[in-house]
Amino acid sequence: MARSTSQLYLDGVSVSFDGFKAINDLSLTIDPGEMRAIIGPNGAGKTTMMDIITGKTRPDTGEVFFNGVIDLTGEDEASIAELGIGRKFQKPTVFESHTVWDNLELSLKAPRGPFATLFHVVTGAEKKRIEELLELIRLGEKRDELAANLSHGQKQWLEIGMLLAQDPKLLLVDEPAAGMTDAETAETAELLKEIAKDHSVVVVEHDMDFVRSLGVKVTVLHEGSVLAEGSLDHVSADERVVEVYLGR
Amino acid sequence: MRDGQLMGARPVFFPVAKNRRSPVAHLPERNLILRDAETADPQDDWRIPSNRGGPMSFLKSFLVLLCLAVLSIGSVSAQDSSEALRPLVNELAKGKFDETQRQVEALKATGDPTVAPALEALSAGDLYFRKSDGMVFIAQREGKSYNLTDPLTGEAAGTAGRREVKKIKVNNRLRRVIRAALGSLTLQAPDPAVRMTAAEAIFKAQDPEKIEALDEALAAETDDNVRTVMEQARAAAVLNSDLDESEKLEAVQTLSDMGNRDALSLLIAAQSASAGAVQEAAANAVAKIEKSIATWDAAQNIWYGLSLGSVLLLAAIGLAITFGVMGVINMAHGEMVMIGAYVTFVVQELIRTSAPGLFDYSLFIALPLAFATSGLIGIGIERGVIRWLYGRPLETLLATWGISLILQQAVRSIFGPTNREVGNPDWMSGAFEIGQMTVTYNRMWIILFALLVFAGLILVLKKTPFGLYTRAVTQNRRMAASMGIRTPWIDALTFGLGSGIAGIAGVALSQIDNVSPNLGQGYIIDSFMVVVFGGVGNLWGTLVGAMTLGVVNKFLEPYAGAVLAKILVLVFIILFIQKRPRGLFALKGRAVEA
Amino acid sequence: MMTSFLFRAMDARAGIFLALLTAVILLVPAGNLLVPEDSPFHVPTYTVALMGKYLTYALLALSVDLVWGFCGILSLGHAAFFALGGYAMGMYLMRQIGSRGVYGDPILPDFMVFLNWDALPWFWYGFDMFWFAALMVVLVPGALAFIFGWFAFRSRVTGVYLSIITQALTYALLLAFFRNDMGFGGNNGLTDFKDILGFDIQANTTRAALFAASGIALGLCYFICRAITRSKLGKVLVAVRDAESRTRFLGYRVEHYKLFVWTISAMMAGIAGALYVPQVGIINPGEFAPANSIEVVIWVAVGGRGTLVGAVLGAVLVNFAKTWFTAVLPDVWLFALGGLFVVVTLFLPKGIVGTVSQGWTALKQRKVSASAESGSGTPPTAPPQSPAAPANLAGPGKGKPLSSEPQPAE
Amino acid sequence: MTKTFKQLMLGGLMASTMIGGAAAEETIKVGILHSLSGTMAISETTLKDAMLMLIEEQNKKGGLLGKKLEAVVVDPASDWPLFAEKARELIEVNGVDAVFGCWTSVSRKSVLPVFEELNSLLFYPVQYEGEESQRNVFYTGAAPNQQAIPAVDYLMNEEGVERWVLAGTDYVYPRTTNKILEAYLKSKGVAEEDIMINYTPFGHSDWQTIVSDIKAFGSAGKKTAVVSTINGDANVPFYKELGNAGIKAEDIPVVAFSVGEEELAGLDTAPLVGHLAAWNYFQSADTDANAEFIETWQAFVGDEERVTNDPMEAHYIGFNMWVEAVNKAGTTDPDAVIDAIVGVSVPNLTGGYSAMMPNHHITKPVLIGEIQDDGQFETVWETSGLVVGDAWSDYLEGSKDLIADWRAPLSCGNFNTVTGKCGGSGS
Repeated sequence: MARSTSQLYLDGVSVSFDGFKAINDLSLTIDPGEMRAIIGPNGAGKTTMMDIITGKTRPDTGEVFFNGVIDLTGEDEASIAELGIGRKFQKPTVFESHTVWDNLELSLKAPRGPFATLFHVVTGAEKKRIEELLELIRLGEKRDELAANLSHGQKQWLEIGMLLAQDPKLLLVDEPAAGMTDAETAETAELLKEIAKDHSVVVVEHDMDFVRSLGVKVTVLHEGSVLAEGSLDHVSADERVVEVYLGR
Repeated sequence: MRDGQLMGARPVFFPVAKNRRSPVAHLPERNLILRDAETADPQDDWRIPSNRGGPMSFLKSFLVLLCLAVLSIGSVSAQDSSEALRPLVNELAKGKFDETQRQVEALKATGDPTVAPALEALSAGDLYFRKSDGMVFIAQREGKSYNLTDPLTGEAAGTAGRREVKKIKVNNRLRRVIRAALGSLTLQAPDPAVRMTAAEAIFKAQDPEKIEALDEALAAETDDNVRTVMEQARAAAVLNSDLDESEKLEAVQTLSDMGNRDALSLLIAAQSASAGAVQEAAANAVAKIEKSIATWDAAQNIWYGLSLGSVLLLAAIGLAITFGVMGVINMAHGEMVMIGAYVTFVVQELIRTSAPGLFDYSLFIALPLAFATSGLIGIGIERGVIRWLYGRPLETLLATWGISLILQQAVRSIFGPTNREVGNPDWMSGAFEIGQMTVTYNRMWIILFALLVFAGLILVLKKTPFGLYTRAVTQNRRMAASMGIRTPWIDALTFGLGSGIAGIAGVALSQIDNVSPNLGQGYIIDSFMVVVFGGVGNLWGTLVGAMTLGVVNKFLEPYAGAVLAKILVLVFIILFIQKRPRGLFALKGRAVEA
Repeated sequence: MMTSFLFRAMDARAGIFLALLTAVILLVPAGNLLVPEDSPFHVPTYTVALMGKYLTYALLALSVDLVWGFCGILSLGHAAFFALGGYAMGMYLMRQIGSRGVYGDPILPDFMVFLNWDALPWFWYGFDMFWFAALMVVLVPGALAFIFGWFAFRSRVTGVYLSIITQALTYALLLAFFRNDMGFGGNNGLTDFKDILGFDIQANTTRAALFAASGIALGLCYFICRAITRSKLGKVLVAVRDAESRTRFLGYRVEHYKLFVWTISAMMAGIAGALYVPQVGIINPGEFAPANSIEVVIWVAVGGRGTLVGAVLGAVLVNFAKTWFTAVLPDVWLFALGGLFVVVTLFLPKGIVGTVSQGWTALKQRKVSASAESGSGTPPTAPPQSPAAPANLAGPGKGKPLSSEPQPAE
Repeated sequence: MTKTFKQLMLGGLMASTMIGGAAAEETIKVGILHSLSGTMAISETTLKDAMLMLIEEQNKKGGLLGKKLEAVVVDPASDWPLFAEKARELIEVNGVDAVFGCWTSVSRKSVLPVFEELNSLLFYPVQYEGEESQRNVFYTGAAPNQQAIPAVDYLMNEEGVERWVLAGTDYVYPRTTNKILEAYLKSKGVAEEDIMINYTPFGHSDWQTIVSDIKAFGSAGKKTAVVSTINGDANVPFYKELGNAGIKAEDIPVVAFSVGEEELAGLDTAPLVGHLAAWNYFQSADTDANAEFIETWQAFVGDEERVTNDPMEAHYIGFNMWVEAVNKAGTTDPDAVIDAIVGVSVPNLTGGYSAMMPNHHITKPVLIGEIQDDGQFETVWETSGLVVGDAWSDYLEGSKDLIADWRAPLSCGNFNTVTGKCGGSGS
């Protein structure tokens, strides 16, 4: 696996909190344009892995590269986001006292400095882009609602919309289907597949049906390192994976 | 005042005793008066040989008296003695301090311990003279009048109205003279404690004329401790005398061995007043003592720091619950402390009026009451106001600020705006020394008490079902509720617990600080600093935080002064929080994000 | 760019507020100076001084609201910036006394003569010039806020931790200024002012002018705050307040935003302090007292956090209540004031303005939703409101998790 | 400036007489400006009650100029700018003819310009640092020469003190007093190293370090004393620490200028017997006037245990002086009263008469008292005559040439006797 051609490259990453090894010698490569599903039991280190990629947590050892050349371990959240890595949280996190429209406007790719935003005027192009996104995430009618008043599923979508508004190269999506109805789950899967056409995507999910419906390569994490990798059928045939999931 | 006079005057003592048939015979009556007069001073008993020490001590005192009688030259009848002394005692009432001082000296010169009670009373401000006939009495106020006691015979002498008697004034200089006089009069008293006091008095007086008396007393002394003090007193006197060098060198050595500040003070004086070998020896001794004091100073500073830390801990520990655990920005916390202090005041006031004997237990009585009062008020506040504000901690700031204003004003309206007196029980007063370090009892008890409260709280939170529920509710309210915990009650009780602990902190703080409506305001900021510095939600953090801040403050104080030390501590907190944005002991995991 | 920035600040609400403020600025001095004293419309000097003080308090409240209401930084130390601005102005006024002090020393203020200082300390240089003092009024609080904020925000000190260290800051300054060795007059502070810009500070015309200046400063700062909060930057601030991590992961450098608004706010507080001092005639370390900072927060909460008008209204109302209570119920006024705070918290959780505008929009909402009933199936639990009003205040208090600011549980 | 100033005074005068005139149809109003809440309430509330009592008593005697007196009470809440605001309210809105109030120096400084501007009268009842004399203010408390210097003299002569600790709260009164004392002690031949000066913040409550410093300083072989200008609230913990550390008055006496009966009421004084205070009045003063005053006071507040103190006596004197002066002038007009009051002499509570001097300070006896175990002081020394309050200290560089005399033609609070000019030492 060549670092130079990868979208995201993790090698030998370890991090521990107070002696507890949350991530243990983790290596992972995502190619440009790839969609990858990551599964694993609770405490396998999925969220911590995302924290490392997005700059929230610094790894103790190991390398994290973006686009093959950019060392992410030296950057903070804001600059990693500006490099083109978007992240959706496990629990939907939107700006509740802003309207749907404002949520998207804040996420749009634009200069991020205080003075730039102070004198910012919304352009026609930006408006058009927001309209497009509203269409995509099916919230056109709710554009003037406060985000606080959206349903759970709608908030998930809004957050995905905000991710897209950033125009990232890589999306990290943490449990997008949690708390959704079956119909919503299916729709979300469609939405992700749509997105994956021109972005790299990493999806962390518990719901096996959902992962199956994505139909992509799967990585199984366990105790902070990769346990198995391959198609869903391949990994679910792996005895160790079964053991981890069913317990010893 | 020469020794001869002393000896010559002694014989009068025996007849007095004889007249009373036995020294013990009139004990009850006299003792009664003494009890009334000076409940606080257990050392008064010397005046009459106490039979509390059992037959042996009685025998001993009797023998002493007998010896004195044998030594007597002349024989004077009891009436004569009283009559002879009475005019002298009455003279005390005449003139200004200088005059009184001369009279005290004259009384001392009689060498007759019978006058000691009169001198003691004079020193304590209990000696009065009757305006009508100029007779001097020991007077105890009772209501609007005074009970009079004859200072020589100890017999009750009727009562007098407020305007009929006048107090004989006494000032510090006079008190020092009396102390010295009593010292020489009582150097051979039967009670070792009295002899000890006498020796200490002579030590302070540094009177070279006492050297012979001391030698005599030393020869007869059986108690080692008293002997040591007498030797020190003798050394002090020798340094102040014109005795020869060898005596002085020996004295310097004695004081050097004594090694404390009192000795240092004398040695410094001796150093500048003498020359040659004595000066050199004194200089060496001074250097030695100063070095040892400097070492002890570090220990002393740590002690001060711990003591300040324990005060901070006490003040903050209740807040560590209401703010730290429950997340209520409890601005009324200081007022809970204040209420605890006022409960102590009320308890002591009741005890004073109805059961003075219980005074030493007043704090123990106050503790549960303060806990209950503050706790109930806390529960009231929680039920009435705070429970509507969960999830809006910043608004609890607003509401509890309002409550704190109301409570302050309420206390001001009920108890008045001025300081109220909360006394220290005997076991909280005074100090003892460890090496060169002075440890005051109240500070020591407060440190222990703070640690005890802390340990108790930890136990409650970790080992009881209530503690379990509390932790459950604060960690995950919904889950706790669904498991059948009645969260509203747990909230109320937890807040009550925090407030109650603040209340018992108030009991302790009443011992060292003002009891006024402003009491709480003085502690609230420091309390928040401690809790935040230690890490919100972590009781151990509060403990370590309080102690750290206390010790840091006390180490800075000697160099920077009290004001700058405090400023530096605040700056230290600000910088520390930059390094650890969640305090000393940050809560781990995803749970806390306030 | 600039025009749109300014234009954005103006809307109906701002218009009404500024019109009212203008009326006050014009009418009160006119009522004092032009209307004869026996007329019922005469405004006594006492009232002018009092209202002038209220206006400076309102400006202070505005500055607190900007950081707390819009960016979620609860400052318990804003009085420090207020007092520093006040001291800068006070130092100018002291230098203006010149040889009219009791000792008649042309250079040294009285307290220095008194404590045997033989020369002016270096930090007093320049304060004899108004422009320099005016600059310091803004720069000193601004610089302190910048340095403090630079460290605190970079270290990501948030929530109560930040609040408490702001309190530590003001407390430390309180103690420092109490020290006579500092050269700021110790506990007595700076007082006995004579002139400002050559005008007698006690003259009614000067008072009226100071009153008007306070009003204008308040209006201008309101306008600036309004422009800031309605810009995209304002939206980012609210975003930071509601979900700081989210904002970070969107690529915003949260600390820069906080630092920006924190510094601006401190400068405004400094201006408020500078206008306050000549009107009350004294500045002393008591102004640094942590309790003062807490009070400011309370004004804002009473008026309505996150609404600029609310901050102004809260400051004026609470202080009016205080003035009134201390005169009418001198012995028990704390009951009334304390009770007011409790009642407001319990029954007007969003403050006066917040509650009123909530009622207003709820009314509008009902009309709207009556026509468009259907769709989402999730009827709004809380009516939409000014984007600034914190949403977390909307829900019912009970049963919610303890964490107040909805923070993401990453 | 002087022209506008005069106009201003005139305007203020007109306003006050007009409002005053309207109100005076029934009563003469007296303002009481003492903090009833906040940190100073602890001391000042008593003075408010004392004033109410004095006014009530005066009304029982038939009031003043045939009218009843009416007290107007406000609460400046220990907030210094608020003092100025409330003073203005009293004078301008309520139309009071005289104000009795303030405790701290800073509160007095804060209201000074208001009284000057509106030309009203302030009676200030607390001992203070001096260095001030204002036309509209009457200082009925002690100036430093009426308290500090006699106390030091006493310790030197009676107790033979050679080594001095000057401990105070860090504000202007202790700073000035200590400055004066330092100069005075040095003039008496006390060496630099025998003086230790220590300042603590307001409300300081942890005295362990300082008390042990005092102890150490006191063990240098010379008789040592502490001169304490520690402010009210901090005294209780200070004395508690002293008592516990076993520092006895016979060994290291402490003489305090801010500790009165009221402060001692919050303390168990048994361990403190013999420590000293210097005042111009003690509750224990054995005179009929004082006995009557105490009785009236205790009846007024309904508390047999309630103590009296020096600032209360100052108000008693100040109030009676004002009454006398108003009677003499036949009007409450401030200018007339200011002219009439100089030279007015009224009985004080310690058996003599106090007179208002031209510098607006009064004459007082100086008493040194020792703390007794019942919380009272016993006078152990007093000046043989009355001491005239000195507005400007002779021991301070900037002020030794200044005098104050508010009588015509001088009418100046800071007249420089060297330059012969009014207006301080400058040119």
